[in-house]
Amino acid sequence: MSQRVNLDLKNELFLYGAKEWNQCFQCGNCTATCHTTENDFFFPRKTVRQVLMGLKKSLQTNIDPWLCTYCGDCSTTCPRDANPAEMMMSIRRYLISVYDWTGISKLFYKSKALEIAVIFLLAIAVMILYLFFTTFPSGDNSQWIGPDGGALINKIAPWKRIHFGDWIMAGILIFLIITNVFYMWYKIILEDKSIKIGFIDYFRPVSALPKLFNPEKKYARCDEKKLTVYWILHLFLALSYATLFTIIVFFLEWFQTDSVYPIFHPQRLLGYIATVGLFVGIIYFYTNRTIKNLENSKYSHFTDWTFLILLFLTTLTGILLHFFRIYGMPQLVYITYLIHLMVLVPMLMVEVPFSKWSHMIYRPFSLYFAHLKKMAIKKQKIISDEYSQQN
Amino acid sequence: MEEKRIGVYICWCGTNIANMVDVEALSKEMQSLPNVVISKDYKYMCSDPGQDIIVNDIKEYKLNRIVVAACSPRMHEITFRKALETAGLNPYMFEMANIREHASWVHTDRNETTGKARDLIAAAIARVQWHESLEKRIAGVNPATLIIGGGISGISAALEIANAGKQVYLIEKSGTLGGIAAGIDLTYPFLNSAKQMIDHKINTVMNHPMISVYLNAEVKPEFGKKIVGLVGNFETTIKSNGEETKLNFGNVIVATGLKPFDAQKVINYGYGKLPNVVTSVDFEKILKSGVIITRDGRVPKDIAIIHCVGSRNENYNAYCSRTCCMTALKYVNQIKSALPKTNIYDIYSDMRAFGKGSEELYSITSRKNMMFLTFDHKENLPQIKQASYEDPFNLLIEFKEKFSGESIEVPADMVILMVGMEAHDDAKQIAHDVGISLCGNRFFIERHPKLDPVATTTDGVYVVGTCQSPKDIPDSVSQARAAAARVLASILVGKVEVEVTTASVNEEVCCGCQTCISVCPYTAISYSVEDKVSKVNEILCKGCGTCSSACPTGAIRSKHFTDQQILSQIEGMMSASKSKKNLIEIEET
Amino acid sequence: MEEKKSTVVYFCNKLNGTSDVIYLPEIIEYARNLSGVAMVWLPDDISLSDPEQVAKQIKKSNLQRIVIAGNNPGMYKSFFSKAMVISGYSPEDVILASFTEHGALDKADTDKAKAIIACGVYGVSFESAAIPEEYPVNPNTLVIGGGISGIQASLEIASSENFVFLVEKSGTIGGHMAMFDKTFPTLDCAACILTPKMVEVGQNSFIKLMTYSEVKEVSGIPGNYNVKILKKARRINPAACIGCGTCAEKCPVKTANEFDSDTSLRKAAYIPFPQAVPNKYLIDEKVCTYVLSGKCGVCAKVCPVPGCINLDKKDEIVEINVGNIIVAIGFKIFDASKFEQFGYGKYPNVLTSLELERLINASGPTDGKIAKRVQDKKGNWIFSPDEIYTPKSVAIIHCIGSRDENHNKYCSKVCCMYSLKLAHLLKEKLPDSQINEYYIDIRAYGKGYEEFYNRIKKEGVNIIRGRPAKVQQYGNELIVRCEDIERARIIEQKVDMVILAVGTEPCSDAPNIAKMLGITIDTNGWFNECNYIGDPVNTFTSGIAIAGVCQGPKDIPDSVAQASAAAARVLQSIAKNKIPDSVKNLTLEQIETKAKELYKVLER
Amino acid sequence: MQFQPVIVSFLCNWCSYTGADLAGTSRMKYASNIRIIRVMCSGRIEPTFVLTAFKEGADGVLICGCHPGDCHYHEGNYKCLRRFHLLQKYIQQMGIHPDRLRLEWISASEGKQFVELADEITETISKLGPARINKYMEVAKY
Repeated sequence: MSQRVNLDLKNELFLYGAKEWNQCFQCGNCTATCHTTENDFFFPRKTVRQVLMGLKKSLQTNIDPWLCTYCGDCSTTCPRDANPAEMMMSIRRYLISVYDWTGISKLFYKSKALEIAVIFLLAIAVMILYLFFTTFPSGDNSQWIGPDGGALINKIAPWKRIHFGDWIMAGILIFLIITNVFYMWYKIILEDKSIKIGFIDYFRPVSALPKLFNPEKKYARCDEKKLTVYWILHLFLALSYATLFTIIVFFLEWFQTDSVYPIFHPQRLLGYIATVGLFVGIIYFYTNRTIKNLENSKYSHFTDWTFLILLFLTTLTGILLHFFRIYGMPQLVYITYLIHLMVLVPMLMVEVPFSKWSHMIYRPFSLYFAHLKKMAIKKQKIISDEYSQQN
Repeated sequence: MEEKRIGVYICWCGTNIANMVDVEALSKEMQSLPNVVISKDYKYMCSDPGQDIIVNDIKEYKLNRIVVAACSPRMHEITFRKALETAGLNPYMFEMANIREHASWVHTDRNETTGKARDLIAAAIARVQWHESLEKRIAGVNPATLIIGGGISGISAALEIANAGKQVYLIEKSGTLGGIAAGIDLTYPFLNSAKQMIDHKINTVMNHPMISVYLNAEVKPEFGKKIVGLVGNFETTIKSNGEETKLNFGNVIVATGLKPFDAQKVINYGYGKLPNVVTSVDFEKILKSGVIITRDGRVPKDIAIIHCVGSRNENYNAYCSRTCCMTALKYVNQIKSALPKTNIYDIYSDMRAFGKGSEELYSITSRKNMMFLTFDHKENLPQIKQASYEDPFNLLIEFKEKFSGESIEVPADMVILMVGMEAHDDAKQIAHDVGISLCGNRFFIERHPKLDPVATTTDGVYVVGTCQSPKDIPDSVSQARAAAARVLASILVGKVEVEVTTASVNEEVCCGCQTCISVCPYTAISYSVEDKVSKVNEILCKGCGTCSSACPTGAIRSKHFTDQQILSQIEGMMSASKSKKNLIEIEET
Repeated sequence: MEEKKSTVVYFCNKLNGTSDVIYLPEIIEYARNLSGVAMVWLPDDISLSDPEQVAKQIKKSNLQRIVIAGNNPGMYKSFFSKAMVISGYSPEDVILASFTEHGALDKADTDKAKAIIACGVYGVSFESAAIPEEYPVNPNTLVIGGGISGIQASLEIASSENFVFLVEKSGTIGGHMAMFDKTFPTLDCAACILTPKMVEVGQNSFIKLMTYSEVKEVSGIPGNYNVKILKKARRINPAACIGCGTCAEKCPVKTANEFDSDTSLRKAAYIPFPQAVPNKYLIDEKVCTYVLSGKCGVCAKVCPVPGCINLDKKDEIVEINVGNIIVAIGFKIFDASKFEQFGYGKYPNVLTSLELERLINASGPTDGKIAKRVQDKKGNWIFSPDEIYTPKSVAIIHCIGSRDENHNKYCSKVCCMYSLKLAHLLKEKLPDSQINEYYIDIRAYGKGYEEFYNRIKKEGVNIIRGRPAKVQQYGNELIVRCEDIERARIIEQKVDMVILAVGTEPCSDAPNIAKMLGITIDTNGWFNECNYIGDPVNTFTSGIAIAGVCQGPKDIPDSVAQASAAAARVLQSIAKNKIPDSVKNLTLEQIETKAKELYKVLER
Repeated sequence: MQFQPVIVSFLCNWCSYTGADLAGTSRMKYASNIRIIRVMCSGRIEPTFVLTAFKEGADGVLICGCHPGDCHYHEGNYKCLRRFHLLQKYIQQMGIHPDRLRLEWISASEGKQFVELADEITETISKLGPARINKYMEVAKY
């Protein structure tokens, strides 16, 4: 079935931050430069081509953008300044919006205003709930301060209630993510009629799982000199983020305590390390995006910024909250906690399923799917070879 | 016949020859050969004192033939011929023995080398015996020039010559000057107005005192060949708007131009059946009219451009037409300016943006909101068909896109076919008229594809512009001027020198078998019916001598390379070794 | 018709442009005050999205003619034609006043720009209005550059029995063409077709050949230029030299041989190549021990001709008067080492196309046998005859330094064809090896080129669409990585030799020469021609023509044609002993008045 | 003494003769048995020349022209090629070994090739020994 070409897709992608690349004259330089491209999945040229020709169907079922590590070599050597690398990112954003069945992320990507508005609304909602469920430390300070000098945070904002909120939020998020991943699976695997993947095949790559879930490893193949720092920090950031996320959502009871533990207590240690991870990471990426020294930080979509900023605020308030607690300042604890939540919740609600954050889920899965596809293709090759040998 | 007095001069060339060849011995030995009056050796024959020796000896000993044994004739033959001339001897009474490049420099054994040198000199002496004085033949040149074709090439050539104050006859088949270029709206790559450029030229031509323009003109046949005469003096009769004029001229410039490929030949594209499939020629008209609308008067929402129509494909024309790619890019820009919202699909095979500023135009164009697609210009060409009724567009192009490997369909309200260039149908006739030949693609053949792209094998006839091969305007113009340069040079000199070492027919011996005519590459030999012999046109003859070796009766002799000369050269060459050889024979027996 | 104000001038370029004249407000002012101009539109005044709207404006202020002024007015013509048609006029009344077309390039040409607009407004062509006065012509001509273009131009002029001074920088004429092995598409050897012409130049009594010389200063007016030429000391008297080569034999100094594009060595006393014209030796002052340190002088001792070699000879300045000048200084090849990813200069067997030309040339460093490049004791990379081998596979990479935003944007026009030619020659020499061509677009445009391309394909050269990204060396085999676009796969090809099809670049001294002659160069560094379409050989300075690659990349036939064309212009001026002054010397008033006259004629 | 054949060779002016000159200017060395005669075009060479050469005692004859397609006069070398084939047959009937007559294409840049050719042909002909044809002819005279 022949597809119809369509100029509008390209123009639509401009909203997702694509830059000038219509001038690509298809020399294939980018694909040849690319360190991650392999014979079954070669990009960026082929993907660029799909966009230029407006082959929506092929593009939506295309897995390649997720395999790209944005080392930027293709853009620097491109003879037509078409910077394919940034385009792969734009397509990622596009694909995120494709996988998101609710269609909300599309709206977010297309209008900055809407995204910010939603963030504010959520913040206000959080505030209302907070005021409703917590108690302001009024009156005599001593009753709000514990024996070891720390503010009794659970008296102000009992972890059970926060936790309850967390669970609701986590529930929603996990539901959205899972459904989106399923949709992604549908798009990438099912709609690709060229390959067949049996039920059992899905469990074959288990051996390869650790490899799959450490996507940064692929950076190593890229030009080390300029990117090792980058991908180490990126990994560090991602891990710290994951830790804090899990702790807060699932082990808040253990994390949010009235008694102040000694500095080497795992609770505090873990918290500190993770915080440092986040902080350093954020600062690093922030400066990158401002001074644009690396190819992969030359262009920034506004969603990139919102994510960074929200994350930064969250961390900052988190840190303040911590110190106010251990140095026993209940009122400040109350307020910072409020602000902390007012930033944290929108960030999670907006970014996790609908925006930048979600690549943390999609990328590993895409690698997993790519792995499946590769196996399938290999299998087919073998079969077809046998077939050709037979006759 | 006057007695032959030969002077032999052997050059040392410093040590170059003397090292390997016993020069003194040779010069003594040569003294003994028949007819050798004087034999000398000197350090540098080529140097001025060396030449003086020759000049003086000629005067002193009344020498009438000279042999110099030195370096390659390709280096110094002309030098020594000049020396002979200064001494008042005919330059062709001279022969050179190459004992440097062919002897002293390439051999290691002194005796052998000397022996070889002896043979070569002896050969030269034997040959020079039979040399005869040849006179340079000069033909006057008529300062007028005939230019066939009033396209951009013809006009440029005409202006170039006429501005030098020389008469030009410009004959044009149609009723107006300007040819294809006059039908163009803008020129690539800088999108300048073709009209403003060409109108100025046409006006100048029409009002030029030195140019007489004949419109609706054709050359009238006159005993078979339409343009008779030889380089420097041609004549013909032309018929223009009914009346006949007789013209005399010294040079001919052929600038008959091109004809666009007939797109109907490519069935896939349905040109002629589908109203909204137009050729680039039609589209230029549309552009000039100012409004781009389909045949049914709608503003096209999608326009597709297909390249290489009739070019680069063995079924039509194997060659590339050179201009289509850039013209297409030009169209894209013009359409975008007139209809900013229209979608444009440019379907090409290789984007040939090679001229100055062309690649730049390509990248400017590609920054516009349009789509480049690639197809295979050889097999399974795109298929254009009427779109179904409910479709919002008029035509549908289906083909396999080369870069993505996808089979795709392209919507279009209008399809522009970039038709290639072809030689005119009457190219063969014209070639016959002016006595030049066609190549396989029915374009005119130039004398040398690299070093002489405007001259033809017939002296005084030049081919310029798209009748020689597909070209864009700048290339045509510079070619036209190149031809003008040749013409002007010959006019300025006022005479053309004609090859001296030509062939000539001994009419007593000629049996009229006409073998020579069949082998001559320059149609220089013709058969005269009345005296039943072949006659050589010494102005066309280049003296290759093929005819004389083909002649069964030996009637044709090619001057300065006569059988006698070469045979005696062989004998002379062998004389020495022959005697030596006989000795061996005797020893053996 | 003076009083009827019916013309509008639209300035198509944005006002915040950089170097272009039009952005000077005074020109806009000038246009506004021109008689017949009703109004002036600037880019911001009207939107180019909707012709209807513009048509309304045209009707409203009953305009009848639109003049589009700017650097690329053609880009906007169709839009205004449409507008005119809608408002009921003919598209013919849209007139382009292109500054670039007529050479108003920078602030200096402000008056010219004004004149161009004036001509547009009066509806007369610039050429017909700008008619400068004429000077008598000195029949002698100077040709700068002894490549094929220079040779051709000289011969054309000399054939009319007028004197030509042919000035060549190096020790011999012949230029790049002499270095080539064969020429596409006819595959006849460059030497066979070039050397006869070179000899002709050497022997023609109307050509004064000045090799190893440079033009230093040019002054005067069209038709009578005074030229100072620096004759560098050859240190071997060409009149006396007999070309025996003893000096070279004995000379102790070795240096890279630029004729073999530095892949072999020559002596300090040398002859550029066996068929050089003049076929005389000279001494390379840059390396000669005597010149540098005052010692040695062996050559002078061994020379068989007394007084032939004079190592103390000094450069001299020669002064000549000429009527016309033809510039044919040619090009230099792109420096391939700018591409780190292809490892030129790092890996010995990554060659430029020119080096390969020499390598496979029968008169090259290895007599046409394929050899490895090795490093000699002195550390220069050379092809040594005892390193002969048969590469199993060779890769030829197109578009090195051409069609590349990071290097040269333009297309070098010849690379595709010469790469195909090289592929053929390699196939001839190495029938069993695999030759791969990597290209973006094959540009086989000339007469017989496409046929040649098909022939090469049939010969079994794999021609792959796709631009390789890098060449890496593992052990002694090179690996070329590229995407085969048409077969949709990634290739990592093991090859023994990589050929980089380097593009052409303007000579490094082109700017100086341009300044010296008062001609202009474009953004890429090529010389500007007077009018690319109508007049591709003249420059804006009358009496100075350009020929060959120095005007823009060209193949041999085009260069030859252009050289002859340049000669035509010279002969024309000689023939009538008149040459027009440069247009740029005309004052604005002169052109204006002339334009007005013509305008009146048109009106009647 | 060891037999030294004499080889008369006809070279066309435009390619082969220039090639031979190149061999000289680049100081390549080859056997001294070749005796070169210059003609404008290989198409000029007629059977008589070859036969005379043999008659005069040449042990071999070499004809060189431009490569096919490069002929300065378009097609002279093709004409030469045709004659060559006929001539081959003819000299065999005369009792001359066909290897004694050779036709080769030498371009102006192929000095090296010319040298190799010269050595190679000299060797072959030395192997064949002296051509006695001229003796027989002299006998025939009486």
